[in-house]
Amino acid sequence: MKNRKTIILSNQEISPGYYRMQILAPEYNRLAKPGQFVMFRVQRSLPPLLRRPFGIFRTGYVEPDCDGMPAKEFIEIIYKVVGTGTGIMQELHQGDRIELLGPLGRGFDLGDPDEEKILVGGGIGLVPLYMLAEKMVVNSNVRLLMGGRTRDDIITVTEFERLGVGTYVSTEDGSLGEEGLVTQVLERKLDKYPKASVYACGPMPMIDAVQQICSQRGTPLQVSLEALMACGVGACLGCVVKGAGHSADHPHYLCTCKQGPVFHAGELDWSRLATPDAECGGDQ
Amino acid sequence: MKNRKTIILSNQEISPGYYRMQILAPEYNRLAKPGQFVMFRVQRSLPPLLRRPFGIFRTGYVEPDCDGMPAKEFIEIIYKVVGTGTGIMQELHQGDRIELLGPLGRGFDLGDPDEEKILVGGGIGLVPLYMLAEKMVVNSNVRLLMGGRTRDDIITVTEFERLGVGTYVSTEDGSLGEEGLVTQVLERKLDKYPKASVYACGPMPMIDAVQQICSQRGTPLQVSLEALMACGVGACLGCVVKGAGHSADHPHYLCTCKQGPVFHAGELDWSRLATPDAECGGDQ
Amino acid sequence: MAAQKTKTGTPVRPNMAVEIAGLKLKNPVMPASGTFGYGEEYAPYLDLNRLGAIITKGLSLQPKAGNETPRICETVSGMLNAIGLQNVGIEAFIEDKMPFLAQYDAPVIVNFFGNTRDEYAELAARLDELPGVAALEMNISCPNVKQGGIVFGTEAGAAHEVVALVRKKTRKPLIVKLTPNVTDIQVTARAVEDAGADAISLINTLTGMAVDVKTRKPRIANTIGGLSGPAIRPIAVRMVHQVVQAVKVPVIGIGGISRAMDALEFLIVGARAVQVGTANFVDPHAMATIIDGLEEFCQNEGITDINELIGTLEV
Amino acid sequence: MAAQKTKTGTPVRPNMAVEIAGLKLKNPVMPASGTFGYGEEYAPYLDLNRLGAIITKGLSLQPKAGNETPRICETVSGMLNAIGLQNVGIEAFIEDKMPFLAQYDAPVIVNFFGNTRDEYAELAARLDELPGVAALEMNISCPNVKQGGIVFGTEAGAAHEVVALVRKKTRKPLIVKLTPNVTDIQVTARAVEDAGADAISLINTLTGMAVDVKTRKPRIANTIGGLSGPAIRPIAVRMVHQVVQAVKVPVIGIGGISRAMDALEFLIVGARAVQVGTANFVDPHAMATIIDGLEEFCQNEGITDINELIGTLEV
Ligand SMILES: Cc1cc2nc3c(=O)[nH]c(=O)nc-3n(C[C@H](O)[C@H](O)[C@H](O)COP(=O)(O)OP(=O)(O)OC[C@H]3O[C@@H](n4cnc5c(N)ncnc54)[C@H](O)[C@@H]3O)c2cc1C
Ligand SMILES: Cc1cc2nc3c(=O)[nH]c(=O)nc-3n(C[C@H](O)[C@H](O)[C@H](O)COP(=O)(O)OP(=O)(O)OC[C@H]3O[C@@H](n4cnc5c(N)ncnc54)[C@H](O)[C@@H]3O)c2cc1C
Ligand SMILES: Cc1cc2nc3c(=O)[nH]c(=O)nc-3n(C[C@H](O)[C@H](O)[C@H](O)COP(=O)(O)O)c2cc1C
Ligand SMILES: Cc1cc2nc3c(=O)[nH]c(=O)nc-3n(C[C@H](O)[C@H](O)[C@H](O)COP(=O)(O)O)c2cc1C
Ligand code: FES
Ligand code: FES
Repeated sequence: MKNRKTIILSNQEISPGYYRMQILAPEYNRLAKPGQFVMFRVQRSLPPLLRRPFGIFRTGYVEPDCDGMPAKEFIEIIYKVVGTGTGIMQELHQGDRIELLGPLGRGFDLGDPDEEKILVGGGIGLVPLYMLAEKMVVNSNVRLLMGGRTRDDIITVTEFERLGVGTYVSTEDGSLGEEGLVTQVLERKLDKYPKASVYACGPMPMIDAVQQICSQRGTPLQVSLEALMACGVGACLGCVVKGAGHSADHPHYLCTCKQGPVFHAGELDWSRLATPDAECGGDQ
Repeated sequence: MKNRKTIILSNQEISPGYYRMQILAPEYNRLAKPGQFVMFRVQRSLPPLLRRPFGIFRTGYVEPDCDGMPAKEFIEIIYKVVGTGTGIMQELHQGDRIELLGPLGRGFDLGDPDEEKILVGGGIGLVPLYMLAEKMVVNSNVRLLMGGRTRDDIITVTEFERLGVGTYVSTEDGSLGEEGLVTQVLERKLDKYPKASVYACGPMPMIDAVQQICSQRGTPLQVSLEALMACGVGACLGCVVKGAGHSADHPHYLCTCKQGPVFHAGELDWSRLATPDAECGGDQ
Repeated sequence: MAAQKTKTGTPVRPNMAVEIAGLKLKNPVMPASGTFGYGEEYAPYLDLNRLGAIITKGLSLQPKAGNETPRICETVSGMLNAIGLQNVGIEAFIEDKMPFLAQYDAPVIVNFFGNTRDEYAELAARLDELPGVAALEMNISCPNVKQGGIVFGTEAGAAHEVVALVRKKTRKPLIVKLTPNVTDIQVTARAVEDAGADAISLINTLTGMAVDVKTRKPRIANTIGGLSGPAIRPIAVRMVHQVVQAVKVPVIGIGGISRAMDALEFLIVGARAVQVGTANFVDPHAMATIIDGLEEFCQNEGITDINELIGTLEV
Repeated sequence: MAAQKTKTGTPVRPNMAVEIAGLKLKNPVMPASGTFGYGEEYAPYLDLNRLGAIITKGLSLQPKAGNETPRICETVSGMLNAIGLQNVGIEAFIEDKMPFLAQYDAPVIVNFFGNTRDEYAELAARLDELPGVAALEMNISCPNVKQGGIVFGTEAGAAHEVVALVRKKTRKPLIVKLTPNVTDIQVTARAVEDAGADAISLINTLTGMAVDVKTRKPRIANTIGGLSGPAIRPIAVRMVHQVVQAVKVPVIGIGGISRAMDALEFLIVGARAVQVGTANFVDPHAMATIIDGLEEFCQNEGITDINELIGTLEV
């Protein structure tokens, strides 16, 4: 966990609106665990003020510039352009200076070896699953169910295949793979592999649906959540989710940045009941 | 007078801390008068919020990209890196999109042909004198007295020479030309050419000293002033200077952006008396 | 929601006209006083006929010299100004500025102020007579020189009194412009409504200050200035939201509007129209772009009348 | 001015220590409450011993759940937050957070609040007993639930009363933190000084709001939130300037400080120390960089003691 001033090694559009950025990041090969993230800061220009969180897609090495020099460690992030920050990121080039805080948060629990593993990724939610798959394929059967709105939202699937992961693509408009929602595929797979564990990341409605499926079947589930974040380190309390057993009298909040972003489904309050609270100044 | 979205053709450091930028600017050859300026907007990034004013150094044409296409008109500005805005400007590249409002303000009065002309430029204050010299050399003797702190502050002198302007360089540290202030040189030249008119642009203390010299001798003087500007078009009243005859009871303010930036010395209140006024809200 | 289409498939142009205190505006966008001069300064860059209204620089009975320089400085995403309400005074306004403005069909709203109640009243009476003036916007962010310099608009009682007095002097639509430098904006809003304001506009600038750390001097001669620009928008949106809930008269939202998106925030919380200030300096074409953007937004969202959008905040 | 040199030519390191109400700080830089957790969150990134003091997240008697999400959103050069003062409560604070903080030699200042006068008083009495607590910072930007929810700090009488009550419960240095959402900050500053505050810190956040124009919902669940960050700095500098002139007790400046230059503005207008808030999120190392920058500035300007700089504004 460090804040590093570093540079961009490459930044390329890999599908309409999706970019893959390679960033020089010493020590990340040793430190980064599947499911962890970084807080990314575009230097110099003020907007955005706050850093933006991105999952670590993978870590790796590039050839040293000269024989005898150590190889350079990097991380890759994959991001979708959705607003101010990502809008500026897409215009960054090789050599541009940025800052990286991380690796942050609690990653995935790898689960028992030899167990069947089903990863469910929705769109950009696929990002944190790659390092997870990398670790898991060593001793488990891993299947990736990958969903998106259209074919443009299906990214890096061949890279998962190269790891030896079985991949199953579905799109809402049928433009790639099966037509429909990824949760349909999940149900079929769970019928076939009832003892599998599930690891999911994607938009909230997808996560919700996956949780319902798994809780009905008693399938172990880990989810990686998103939240608006200011600090990324547990200090601002901006990114909380309600933990299991939360009530207004016995509040139980978990920071997505610190106790997450990966949670065992059982740790969370899936009912997401509202607990309005008296406003108070200072933090307001 | 238009606001144009345009692009940068080149942006190069010409002396430590001084940059020369060429900007695509249709119609400026016809419109721009010596002494006028543009309000420059760095697009996309918010700081700076406001545009920054820069004198027009010169206008010109570049070869068309392809035979049969019209030649491209450009303007050149020369700027010194002093803060936020110019700090960002120095990192701009060919092809970067910017916005240009102009040409703005009242330029120099060319004076009578055949008269001796002495231009006095201090540091970056030399910028608006180039187009002036270009026009004047056609029918007058033009001398440029160019002052700066060190040799690094003496820019584009050879270009003036190429126009046929006699140039006289002085630096405070003697690192180039004569050691001392440009005003010493001015006094000598006025001794020699007592009927000359003077045109000055530079830091305020220099302008002040030049004004004193000229008013003692009854030498006609035009000065180009700087001021903090928000709008550049006479709307905000942020850039005012006191006109001759100004008093608290009979306020006479002139907008540097609209009635200037070039003034005949006689139009201004050189005593710069303070006229404190009750604060009032709204504009505060 | 899909945009409404005519039979031929081209989207219907939404109605953009709004009404404020009987004043019909062809769209809800107008300049904020003091950022648009007397209109003529921006005429080369913008077709003034496109504007919902034209609001002029704050006017006083006598010409006003304004403050020492420097009068402006840039701050993070904003600017401070202390122009000191320099203006030509009513006589020169009538003679030199009105004829130019009369060429346009956008209604002319004159922003005015005084340093005593009587000055406000006298000026309002003068403006009431002028046929070229469609409405008055009363700036109450001025110190009352007869009451120890306390700003009229920061004290509900003083605000009520001066507005009530002005109300008696004019039958033209009277917009009162509030200062945000108060504890409870709803209190001043109710006071001026009660005193007869036909509409309320807000916010004026927030008082602020910046220091040059090298010279250790304030960055503007007046020490304290008014903060405007994108930086203040969240404060402005909050105050407009609160005022809309406190009064029945229409509200005009002002503060940090640079884009259609920004204007929409104000309309959604309930402003009937908006004023654009500092953004004019940044982009003289800003208001035209905002008008186009609002229209486009309505079309994309299937809104046929911009009035349908006003006050649709879901809390 | 040239930097002071020792005989060997190396510049003398300036004295950076300041004193606030008997509390010795090794430098004038500390975190703003609620932006630095309980210190431990930032310990991996910053040597806490470098700080002038450590200020903790607002504390209440009972644990507090805080508000619904979303609780934060970014605005132009700032952010809105409505965390709702979520905190672990005094008991868990003593048990879980104090031992960690005890490892550092930077004095620990506990920020606290209540929703009634009695809650404030009871909590102050508890904190007074704790040897690990060097001073108290009292957040009076809270609604008084017994008085129709009016914020203590917006009403001089209420502010005076609650501070006077707390004053009786503690002999530790008592810093009172003011809300900027008032008409005249000098009035509240004098009221809390009069009630026995040893020092005054300001500003807390300005209330603001932002709207998602697509969903037409406020961008934070609480509708209204507190605006912080660089955008508010000019307002903060102005208020600190005004308070310094109104009171004799030392003042701590807060609001939009991200760089040494920003901190200097506050020191020059007369703040004895500064707090850094939102900037910690942007750069966890920000305070260390600011401390270094202040020292460098003093050296470059030939200032041997940072106290010489305080209050040197030239107007
Ligand atoms: C732990 C974590 C890991 C993430 N990993 C990735 C990733 O690998 N790739 C990727 O493309 N995105 C990822 N995100 C989401 C990413 O952080 C946001 O898309 C990004 O911050 C948007 O910034 P912006 O300035 O472009 O958008 P803004 O202009 O700030 O907002 C545009 C939209 O994005 C939403 N948004 C803004 N910030 C966040 C946020 N922190 N989390 C979720 N939504 C947000 C806003 O609500 C708004 O609807 C992750 C988020 C979290 C919390
Ligand atoms: C009519 C006119 C013509 C000009 N022509 C040139 C030119 O040809 N080349 C050139 O390098 N500069 C020129 N200037 C000055 C130039 O506008 C400023 O240097 C520039 O705006 C500084 O911007 P910044 O963001 O880098 O500095 P900031 O960060 O805003 O400030 C840094 C310093 O520059 C000063 N400054 C800021 N804005 C202005 C301004 N508008 N005028 C004067 N000083 C300012 C500030 O007071 C401060 O001391 C001209 C100014 C005017 C009014
Ligand atoms: C340079 C300047 C001059 C202003 N002059 C006046 C004025 O004369 N009368 C007035 O009521 N408001 C005046 N204002 C305030 C604006 O009308 C507006 O309320 C404020 O700037 C906030 O809007 P903005 O953020 O869009 O600029 C002035 C603002 C600026 C920046
Ligand atoms: C996320 C967040 C939480 C805050 N929590 C508190 C708090 O608990 N108590 C308090 O007195 N101020 C709180 N504040 C206000 C800050 O301490 C500070 O006064 C304000 O943010 C302005 O400083 P800045 O612009 O440097 O952030 C909080 C601010 C933020 C952004
Ligand atoms: S982002 Fe600040 S606590 Fe999680
Ligand atoms: S810069 Fe606005 S009036 Fe001159």
